[in-house]
Order: sequence, then C-alpha cells, then structure tokens
Amino acid sequence: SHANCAAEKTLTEGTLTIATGNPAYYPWVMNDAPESGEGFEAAVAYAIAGKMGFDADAVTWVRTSFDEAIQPGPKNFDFNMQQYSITPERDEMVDFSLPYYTSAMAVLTTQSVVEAGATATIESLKGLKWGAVATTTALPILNNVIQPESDALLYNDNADVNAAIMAGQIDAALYDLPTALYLSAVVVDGGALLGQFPADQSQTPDQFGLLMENGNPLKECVDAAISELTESGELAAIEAQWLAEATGVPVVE
Amino acid sequence: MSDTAQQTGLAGASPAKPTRREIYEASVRRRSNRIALFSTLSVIVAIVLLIPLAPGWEAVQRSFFNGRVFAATFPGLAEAFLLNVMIFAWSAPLIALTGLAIALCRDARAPALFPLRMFGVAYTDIFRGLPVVLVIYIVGFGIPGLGLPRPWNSPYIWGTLALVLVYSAYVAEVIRSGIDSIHQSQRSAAASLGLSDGDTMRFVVLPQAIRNVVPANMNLFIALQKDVALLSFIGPVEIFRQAGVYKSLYANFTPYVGAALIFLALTVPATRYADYLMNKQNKQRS
Amino acid sequence: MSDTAQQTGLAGASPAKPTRREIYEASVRRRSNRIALFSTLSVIVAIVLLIPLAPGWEAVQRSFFNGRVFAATFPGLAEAFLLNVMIFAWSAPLIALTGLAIALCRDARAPALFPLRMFGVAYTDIFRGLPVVLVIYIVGFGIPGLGLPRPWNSPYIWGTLALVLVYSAYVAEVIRSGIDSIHQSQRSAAASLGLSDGDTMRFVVLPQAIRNVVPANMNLFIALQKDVALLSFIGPVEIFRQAGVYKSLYANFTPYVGAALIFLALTVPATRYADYLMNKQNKQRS
Amino acid sequence: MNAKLSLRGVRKRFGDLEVCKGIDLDVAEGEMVCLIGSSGSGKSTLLRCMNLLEPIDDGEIWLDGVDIAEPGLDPQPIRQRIGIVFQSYNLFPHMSAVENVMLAPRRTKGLSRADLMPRISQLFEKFGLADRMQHFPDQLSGGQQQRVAIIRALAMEPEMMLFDEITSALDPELVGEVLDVLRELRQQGMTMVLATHEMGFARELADKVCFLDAGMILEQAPAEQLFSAPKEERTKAFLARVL
Amino acid sequence: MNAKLSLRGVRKRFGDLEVCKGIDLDVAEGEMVCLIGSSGSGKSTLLRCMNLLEPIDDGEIWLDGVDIAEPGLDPQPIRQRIGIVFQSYNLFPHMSAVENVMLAPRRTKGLSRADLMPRISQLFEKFGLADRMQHFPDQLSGGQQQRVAIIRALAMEPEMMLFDEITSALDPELVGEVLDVLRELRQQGMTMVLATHEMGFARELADKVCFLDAGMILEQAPAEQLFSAPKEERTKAFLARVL
Ligand SMILES: Nc1ncnc2c1ncn2[C@@H]1O[C@H](COP(=O)(O)OP(=O)(O)OP(=O)(O)O)[C@@H](O)[C@H]1O
Ligand SMILES: Nc1ncnc2c1ncn2[C@@H]1O[C@H](COP(=O)(O)OP(=O)(O)OP(=O)(O)O)[C@@H](O)[C@H]1O
Ligand SMILES: [Mg+2]
Ligand SMILES: [Mg+2]
Repeated sequence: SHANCAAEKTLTEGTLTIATGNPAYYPWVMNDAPESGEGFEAAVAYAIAGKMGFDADAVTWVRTSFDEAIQPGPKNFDFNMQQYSITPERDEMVDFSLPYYTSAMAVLTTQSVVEAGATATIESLKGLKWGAVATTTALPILNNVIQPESDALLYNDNADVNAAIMAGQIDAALYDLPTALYLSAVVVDGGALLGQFPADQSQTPDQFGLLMENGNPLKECVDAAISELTESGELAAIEAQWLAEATGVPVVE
Repeated sequence: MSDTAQQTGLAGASPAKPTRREIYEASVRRRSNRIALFSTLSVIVAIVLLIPLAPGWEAVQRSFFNGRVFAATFPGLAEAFLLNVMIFAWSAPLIALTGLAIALCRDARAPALFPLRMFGVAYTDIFRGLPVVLVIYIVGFGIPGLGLPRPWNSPYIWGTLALVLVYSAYVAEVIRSGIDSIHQSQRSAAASLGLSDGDTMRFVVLPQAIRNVVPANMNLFIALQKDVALLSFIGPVEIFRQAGVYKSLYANFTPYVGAALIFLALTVPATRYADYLMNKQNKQRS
Repeated sequence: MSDTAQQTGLAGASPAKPTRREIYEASVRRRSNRIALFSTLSVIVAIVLLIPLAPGWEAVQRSFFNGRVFAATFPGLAEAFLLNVMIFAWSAPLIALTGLAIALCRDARAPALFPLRMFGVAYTDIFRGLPVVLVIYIVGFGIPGLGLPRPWNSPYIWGTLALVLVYSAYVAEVIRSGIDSIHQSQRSAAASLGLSDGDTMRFVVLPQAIRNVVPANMNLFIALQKDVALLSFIGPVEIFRQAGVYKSLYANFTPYVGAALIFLALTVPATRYADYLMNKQNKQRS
Repeated sequence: MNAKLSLRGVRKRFGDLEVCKGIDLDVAEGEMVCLIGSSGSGKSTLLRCMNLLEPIDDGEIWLDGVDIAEPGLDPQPIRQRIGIVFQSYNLFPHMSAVENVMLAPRRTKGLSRADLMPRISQLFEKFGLADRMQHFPDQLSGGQQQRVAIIRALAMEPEMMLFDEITSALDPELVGEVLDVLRELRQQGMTMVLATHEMGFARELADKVCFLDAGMILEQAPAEQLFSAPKEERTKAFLARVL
Repeated sequence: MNAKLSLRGVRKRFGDLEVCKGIDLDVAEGEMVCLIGSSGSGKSTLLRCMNLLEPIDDGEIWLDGVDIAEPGLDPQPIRQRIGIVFQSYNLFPHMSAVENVMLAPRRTKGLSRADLMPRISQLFEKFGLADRMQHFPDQLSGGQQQRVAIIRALAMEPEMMLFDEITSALDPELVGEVLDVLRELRQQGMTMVLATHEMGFARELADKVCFLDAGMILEQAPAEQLFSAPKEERTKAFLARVL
C-alpha cells in the first residue's frame, strides 16, 4: 500500500534520492558512507525507504550543504537528512516530516575548563565563553536558556568550532548530544561533556525532521512511514543500536 | 567687448535670434530626450513585467525578497554592521601605520639594514599573494594556539592582525610607489640645505608621496571594509555572519539582500568619491 | 675618444690605479657586507631558536606544520587547485569581454543609449560595492532557484557568473580610465580621415587604451585567482574547500598551509611581473 | 559660383568666446590659400570648421556647390573629401607608418591591403620614406612623422587639403623637408588651405593670403600684394613683428 | 692657501662617462666666479660636486683649509655652509614660501619659527616678496619661485653660494628681477660661483670667468680679459656663437 503512495512522486521514478551532508558525521553516518546503512541516520533512511516500498538498491545518496538544502527552486533530492531541527520559521520555507529523533543538547568543553571550576549549573555556564555552529538551532537555545554574559562566537562547521575550543578562544560549545559525545571522545584533545539539557525537560525540544521542498507530495508517504516506524518500536531499536546511552552526562540545573 | 557685440549685430545674427544650428540642435535634443525617456521606460517596464513571469519567480521572491523576513532581520543586521565598522575603525589606522613602516623598510638604503629590506620584500610578496580568507584562517586559529591566555587569544585580535597583515602589504606597495614618484630633484634640494636623510623623508618626500596615493589607498580601504566580513569565519558575529544566522533561522536568503543594501549604502558613495579623486589626479598629471 | 684617454693619462690617475674614493668605498662595502650578513644571520637564528621556545609551539607545529599531514594532503590539494585554475580559465575571458562591453556602455554618447549608460553606471557601482562573498551567495543560490532544470542550476555556472559580475565591474572601470587617458587629438585625427565612431573606437582608441591598462588588469586577475577560493562556499570543492575537508578529516590546519604555498607559487611571480610592468609604465609617463 | 570651397558668414563660438566672427572666404580649384595671424586669432579653428571637425554655429560652407554646413548632415563622407594635417602630426602610435596610412582607405572604401599597396608605396617613395614604411611613429623623427601624416591624408585621395602649422613643432633643420612636400603638392595642382607662420614660404607659394585677426579676415589679397603693400594698420603691425 | 674654496684635480665620472677631468679652481673670499661653456660641458656637475651633492671620484676640495672631499666625511654640515640654487627652483610644493625657507634652519639649527621670523621676513622684504610669504609655489611666478629658492638657501646663512643657470627656465621679462638679487648679494660681498649663459651679466659682475669644455677648465681669466681677448681657439668659437 505504501509503495503505491510514492508512485510518480519521487525525483526519479522507482528511485528514492536522499541527501546528507558533506562530510556526514559520526554517529549519524559511519565512515562518511551512508550507502552502508551504518549509522543512525543511514539506518533510519533505509528503514523509511523500506516502508515506502523501496529496496536498498533503489536508494541513491547525494550530498548538500545547509544552504543548498534551503535554496529556492527544485531540489536534487527527495528528502534531506542531516540533523535538521524543525522550527516554525523554517517550516514556512520548506517542509519537514514528522520528527525521527528528539535530541538532548550537550555542553562540549575541555578538561582544563572543568578543572577551572565550571559546573553543570546555568549560573556557572553563563560565565563561560560560548561558541556554536551558526546554522544550527543550538544558537537559539544558547541565547534563550543559558543567556551567556558575553556574546557567542559563531562558526561555519564543527571543525572550526573545535579549532576555536583547542585554541582556547571559547570555553564551551553547544551540540546535540550524540555529536557532542563523539567530539569529546575522539576529536577534541582533553574534551569533556559538562552537562546536558534533556529533551523531555525542554519546552521546545530539538526535534530532527527530514527536509523537503515546500509542498512536496511525498510528505504524506514519508510521514506515514515514520509514524509506522515509531509505533512499531523499530525507530527506538535503531536509536539504541547506533546512539550510545548518555547516562554519564549530568543534567544541567 | 562692446566692439564685438556691435560686429555681431552688423553681421545680422543678433544673439536673440537662434542660428540654424541652434534650431536644429533644439529639435535633436527634443527628439533624443523622447527617445531616451522611451527606451528607459521600456527597459524598466520589461524588467518589471517579464521577470515575474519566470517560472520560479515566486519562489525566488519568497526566498530573496521577502518583506516580512526583511523587516524582521534588518535592524539586527544594521546592529551587526556596527561590529564591521568598529573592526574597520581599529584596523584602518594600524594598517596605515604598518604599511608606512613596511614601505620605509623597503626604502632603507644602509647595508646594515639589508635584512630589513629583505623583510619588506618578503612581507609584501607573501601577504599580497594569499587569499585573505586563508590568512584569516591560519592566523586566526594558529597564533592563539601558541598557548596564549585569554584575553590574548581573542579572534578579534588575531582576525584584526590577519587583516592588518594583508592590507598593510598592499598599502606599503602603494606608498612605495608614491615615494618613487617624487622626483630625485626634491631629495637633492633637501640634501643641499643640509637636511638629514630622515628629515628629508619625513618633511619633504613623505608628505608629497602620501598626498599622491590618497585615491589608491581609499580604494584599498573600501576593499577592507568589505573584507571585514571574512572575519566571521573565525567567530565574530558581524553582518555577514548575522545574515547567515538569520538565513538558517528563517531558511530564507533575504537577510543577505539586506546586508548587501547596507554595504552598498556605504561603499557606493565612497567608491564614487575615490574615483573622483583618481580622475582629478589623472587629469592633473596629463 | 683617444683624445680623452690621453688627457686622463696625463693628469696622472691611470684607470688601473684606484682613486681614494674607490679605496674608501671598497672598505665600506666590505664592512657593510659583513654587517648585513651578520644582522641577517642573527635575525634568522633568533627566529629559529626563539619561536620553538614559545609555550604552545609544539601544539602549533603539530596543527599547522605537520609533515605527515602535509605529505598526505598536498597531492590532493594540488589536484583540487586544478579546479581553481579551470574556473579561472573560463572566467577570465568572460570577465574581460563583459568588462569591455560595460566600459563601452558607459562611453555610449547617443541620447537613445541613455539607459545603456545608466546601466553601465549602476552595474559598476553595485558590483564594486559588494563583498565578493555576498554576491557569490546571492547569485549562486538565488538564480538557480528561478526554476532552472539541471544542469542549468549548477553552482559552477552561477558561481562563475558571480565572479564575472564582480570582476567585470572592476575591469570595466579600469578600461574606461584607459579610454579616458587617450588624448582627444587621436579621436580628432581618426575623424578627420572619415572614420566612423565605431571604427575610431575599435582601431584607434581601444588598442591604445587596453595596452595602457594591462598592468592594472593583471593585478585584478591575480585577485580573481585568489577569490576563486570563495566559490567553495556554494559547493565546488576547490583547493580551499578541499583543505577544509582535510582539516576536518585530520583535525589539523596543515592543509591550509599547503594551500597557502600553492597560492604563493602562482601569485608571487605574477604580482612581481605586474609590479614590473606598472613601474615601467610609470617611468615612461614621467 | 565657381569656387571649390566657399565660406559665407561662418561663426563659431566656444561657450562665451566667439572664435570666428563671420568669415567669408573663397578657395578656387587648384588654388593655395594661406592663413596668417597671431596666436589665438582663430586659424586652427577655422580649418577645423572647414572639414566639419567642429560644427559651426552659423553661416554656410559650400563645397562644389553643396552646403556641407547643413546641420544633421553626415560629416563622414565630407571629411573623406577634405584632408587635414595637424601641427602635432597625431599619428596612431600603435601602428606602423604604412598601417597608419592604410587604416582609413581600408575601412571607409573597403579596399584590401593588396589593392592599396602599389599606390601607397608610391606615395612613400615620392616623399622619401620608402625605407620607413614599417617603422612605428616613435622610431621616426618629427619631420618624418609629419610627412607620414601628410601621406595618410593623401591616401584618401582628397579633393583638397588643409594644413595647420605643420612645421611649427619641428626643429629648424627638419622644416625644409616638409615644405618640399607642399611644393610638390602645389605643382600637382592640389587645392590647399594652409595656416602658417612661415611668411617666406607663404610669399613664395600662396595664390592668396588672408590675415586673420580676432576671428575676422581683416585683409585678403594676392601674396605679393599683401606682404609688400598691406592696407590695414593691424596687418602692417603684425608683419612688422614677424618678418 | 688663502682661497675660500679650492679644487685640486677634481674628477667625476658617471659610469663610463668622465664629466670632470681634473678641475683646478680657486674661489677667493668675496669673489664672484662665473662658469661658462656649452651644454653638457659639466658646469652643473662641477657645482654639485662643490657642495658634496655628488661624491667626487678623485681630487681634493678645500674649504677654509679643510679637505671636504675626504671620503666618509659627514656631508651635512658642509652642505649647510655652502648654499646652492638650481635651474628648476625645486621648491617643496606642499609648503608655503615661508615654510620652505624655515624648514632647514628649524631642523638643523634647532631654531623655532619665532626665532627665525624676524630675519626671514627681512629677507623676503629685501627681495620684494614680503606679500608672498604665505603663498604656495604654484601660486607664484617662475621669477618669484626662483627668488624664494634663493632666500631658502640664504636663510641657512651659508658662507658661500652656488648658482646653476638660475635664470634659464624663466621667461625673458622675469630674468631681470632674479639678476637684481645677485647684484645685491655681490654688493654684500657674498662669495659666489655661478654657472650662467647670460654673458652680459657675467661680464658685468664676475671677478673671474672660467670657460669649461668637455669637463676641463680650458681658460680662466678676469671677465673683461676673457670676453675681449680669449686666448684659446675653442673659447673664441664658443663666444662667437653666444654673443
Ligand atoms: N575646444 C576649444 N574650447 C574652448 N576654446 C577654444 C577651443 N579651441 C580653441 N579655443 C580658443 O579659440 C581661440 C582661437 O584658437 P585657435 O587655436 O583657433 O587659434 P590659432 O590662430 O590657431 O592660434 P595658434 O597660432 O596659437 O595655433 C583661442 O583663444 C583658443 O583658446
Ligand atoms: N646623474 C647623471 N648620470 C649620468 N650622466 C650624467 C648625470 N648628470 C649629468 N650627466 C652627464 O654629464 C654631462 C655633463 O652634464 P652637466 O649637467 O654637468 O652639463 P652642463 O654643463 O650643466 O650642461 P647644461 O648647460 O645643459 O646644464 C652630460 O653629458 C650629462 O649627460
Ligand atoms: Mg593653431
Ligand atoms: Mg646644467
């Protein structure tokens, strides 16, 4: 039944074209190779495709930047999947699917900042020097929840934020929890996670959705597939497989 | 004078009566005004009517010329532009001074100053040869990594340094060309009065050289004002970055158009003025 | 000639015997060479010895001057630089032609061509007034949105267009100043032979004007080669973006240093040559 | 009206300055007319008006019975019929001598280089420049440049020629070679108008000499008569100064 | 040795071209020496050597019994003692006349504007420029500029003055006012060396005239004697050409 839903609605008949980032980051896509189906978003993508009636070999991947994804006009993908947060403002320009993941936000910092006395309290966080990737929704959370004393510095991508942390230009950066876990463990020397803002305690939780061209007829098919995956518990299983349980990270008070 | 007027009168063409060329030219002028008006209008009408017919015009309009987004973001952009102005304001004098110092290095003649001269050459060659954005990345993330404590590792300091390095190389070249353009006889005259080399440079050569290169330097400083936007890549939230933030917030490119308008409001008059100075100078020269 | 040589001989100072100035200058030269050598060496030694003593030097060296990363990434960077060269290669002629066309628009004198003249003025003012990176964003993401089908929405096409828009505005101004610099008497001479305005421009004015502005245009094209790097912001993986990808991959800034070296290898000789042409021209003028 | 070129009441002003104040002048076929007068009297301007380089404000200019001063007339074909050579040669510096000469005939008459070559090398030969055809202007002396400028004008086969103080920018020893060219043209019966301050030359060759003063032709007469018995006080004063 | 300035065997070459070929010359205190000779004979170069603007290659220059041509000597104090004025004035175009004059005394002698003002306005007054002190060079005529240049040199209170064809760039009617200045200085007993082509002036005022030819002083004698009875053939030929 779902297979019929997508008929004549995809970019290329019989094929589902999915976009992700360049590069795509761990743990969302392992080894920058979404075709393997390894990594949370890659696995979710193939699960959704399956529900919509596409075999694994009927899925093609393309790469886009954030700007290319929101650029007006016809897209070169059916949907785009790279941790796009759903916001009402963005929703006016593009279409989002139902959320496939609700993320906690986490504070990435370094051991030396922790040793200098930073703690997981809003009071303590306010005094830090903050940075973030300019195109993420970390920025509104930073400004609305933490309200730091000095203006945050903003960067193009994760790599530049990490460079700034390592150069000591910023104390801390706000990421979604899975990304922050990966960065603190692997990329940032002496990296540490200071605390997290759990999604269930937030009034405006950070929810990831698939991004589509405004008015894309495929949306209902995608939504149907996602709600089916959610209800059946398949989505939770994929999450448990690829995204580590972040039990050790204290909740920010 | 009255003599002339009389002769003119005698020859039959009083100033009041239009000559046949005047009559012809008046008719030409009327016709060409009509043509100019008509052709201008038709071009404008074509633009206004045809562009909206393009298939994606509505989408582009919503993404690029979105009134609601414009109104919501413009004040924030203008505020962010203050940071551009401030970075410009503290960079410009540093650039002028550094550029002057480098120009003097390259002009140093004593053999003991050979390393200074070589330094000047290497400096201008290297920093004129690199893309600004590359220098900003390398200096802005590299030097702070030397382990400087806050506030000495601020991206404002090192981003500014990157701009100073690049632009002072250009300014140095321009000043040096100004120094070279001062005729040897001016140095001779100063030397013959018993002035030292330093005094000759300071009181005789430099004032003239710098006056000669004002227009060229003005163009450089306009370019600087635009390149301040590149500092955003290492952190500072100036207008270009702010536009990017709004872009991702609204998933809309209108903020970039707003930023463009703000830039134009500043750079167009400045460029015009620099062109005017440049033209004046070229005229004087020939 | 032989007369002169004889007189010299008679006066007692044969060319073989050094004069007292020659003796003095030889000793000065020896001493200054020693000083120059010594001061150069001490500066170099100071740099080599002192910088590594800075607290973070090792970290910086590891992040910026990492031999292993350099060796691993340099070939990839050089390959990506081919894309810069290609974008440059197809942009440059387009820029030259567009710049020429705009310069001629601004020089149009017939009143019916008033919109053309205004268009030329607006074009140069707007595109010289905007940061290149802003134009690249607006054009590179905007026009494809007008609903163009692939391959007509390629970032290569529209990124190139952005570069052409900005640089042709500068080139047009330079060419126009070249046209203005041709003396009115040359146009008079051509007109007196019965040549049309078009032929006068094409055969008499333009060849001289363009020859005069070669050095200025060369500097613009060097700047263009550097600004090609900004196209990376809309997608093309040229050297700067490739360096960024390596940076993310290795969490290391050495690839940027590699990219800088590649740029310098190209732009330093080119800038030197442009300076040389510019100086030669200035000398001829005065 | 049997004059080749007739000026009637020609007036020309630059802004507030009236430079030609009603000039009447006839140049007959094959005649050589010399304009003399002090600096600023309007000689150059008058010549430039004659071949329409400057549009006149009022008056008529008849060439072979056609009023070429008619506003709105296309000046190009007229200019091709009347050659002019300037004081400052104005060769095109980026072209060799022969290219300077060939440009206008090639573009306006549609002739090829090969068509033109025989006649043009003949001209170069006649004026003693056969070995200089491939030289660029800055490789030529002032006198040679001026002769190339004359050849360039003659290559258009004009019906008449205007010369504006063509020797005054030359060193004295180079003047002779250029005046020889004019003698040669005179012999061939070219119609010529010549602004000059070489009074000896005007006296030797001119059929008619006009004395310009402050934009008016104050006196015109056959050369011998004007130089030996000028009527006007101002002419006398001017000749006293320059002779 | 009682001469103010003595040259002994002065040689100067530019590359392969020897411009001074062993010059011997004495200038006594209060004497006025004129250098004459055709263009390129080395007059300007000799003057520039005298106040060390050009280092000489060989020979000696004695000023008050001290050899100022000693290599390695600091030339600045010497140049302050010997003023020079050039053919092309070389005023500093970005300074007013009075600033042009004050710059050197202020910087080298540490005097303030107020210290200098009385004496300098006196100089401007003496040379008829009292009302031009605040003008910039491009607001002054050539003759006025040249007089400012002389005042500028005199303001350093030099012990002697060198003048290099200081009237040759001036229109004829402006020459007189500059020569008047020299007459005035002569009267005050200033020691002067003057390269000139104003033979009449040389004859009127010079104590001694030297004829330079191809870098050598071919003949030197009291003015009257040299002009009326030159001994050398070349001198005769030169005088025949210029008188
Ligand atoms: N394009 C122009 N614009 C304004 N004034 C001009 C122009 N051309 C010439 N004049 C003025 O017209 C007057 C006559 O100039 P013209 O060159 O015709 O004199 P001339 O007799 O040729 O003098 P000369 O012997 O110096 O060449 C002069 O006062 C001159 O300044
Ligand atoms: N800086 C220089 N470099 C090379 N050659 C020079 C230089 N200065 C002068 N000369 C040459 O030295 C010769 C003498 O020049 P100088 O100016 O002394 O002659 P002069 O007698 O003053 O001539 P004039 O009457 O033209 O001023 C000339 O041949 C000149 O070309
Ligand atoms: Mg004239
Ligand atoms: Mg001289």
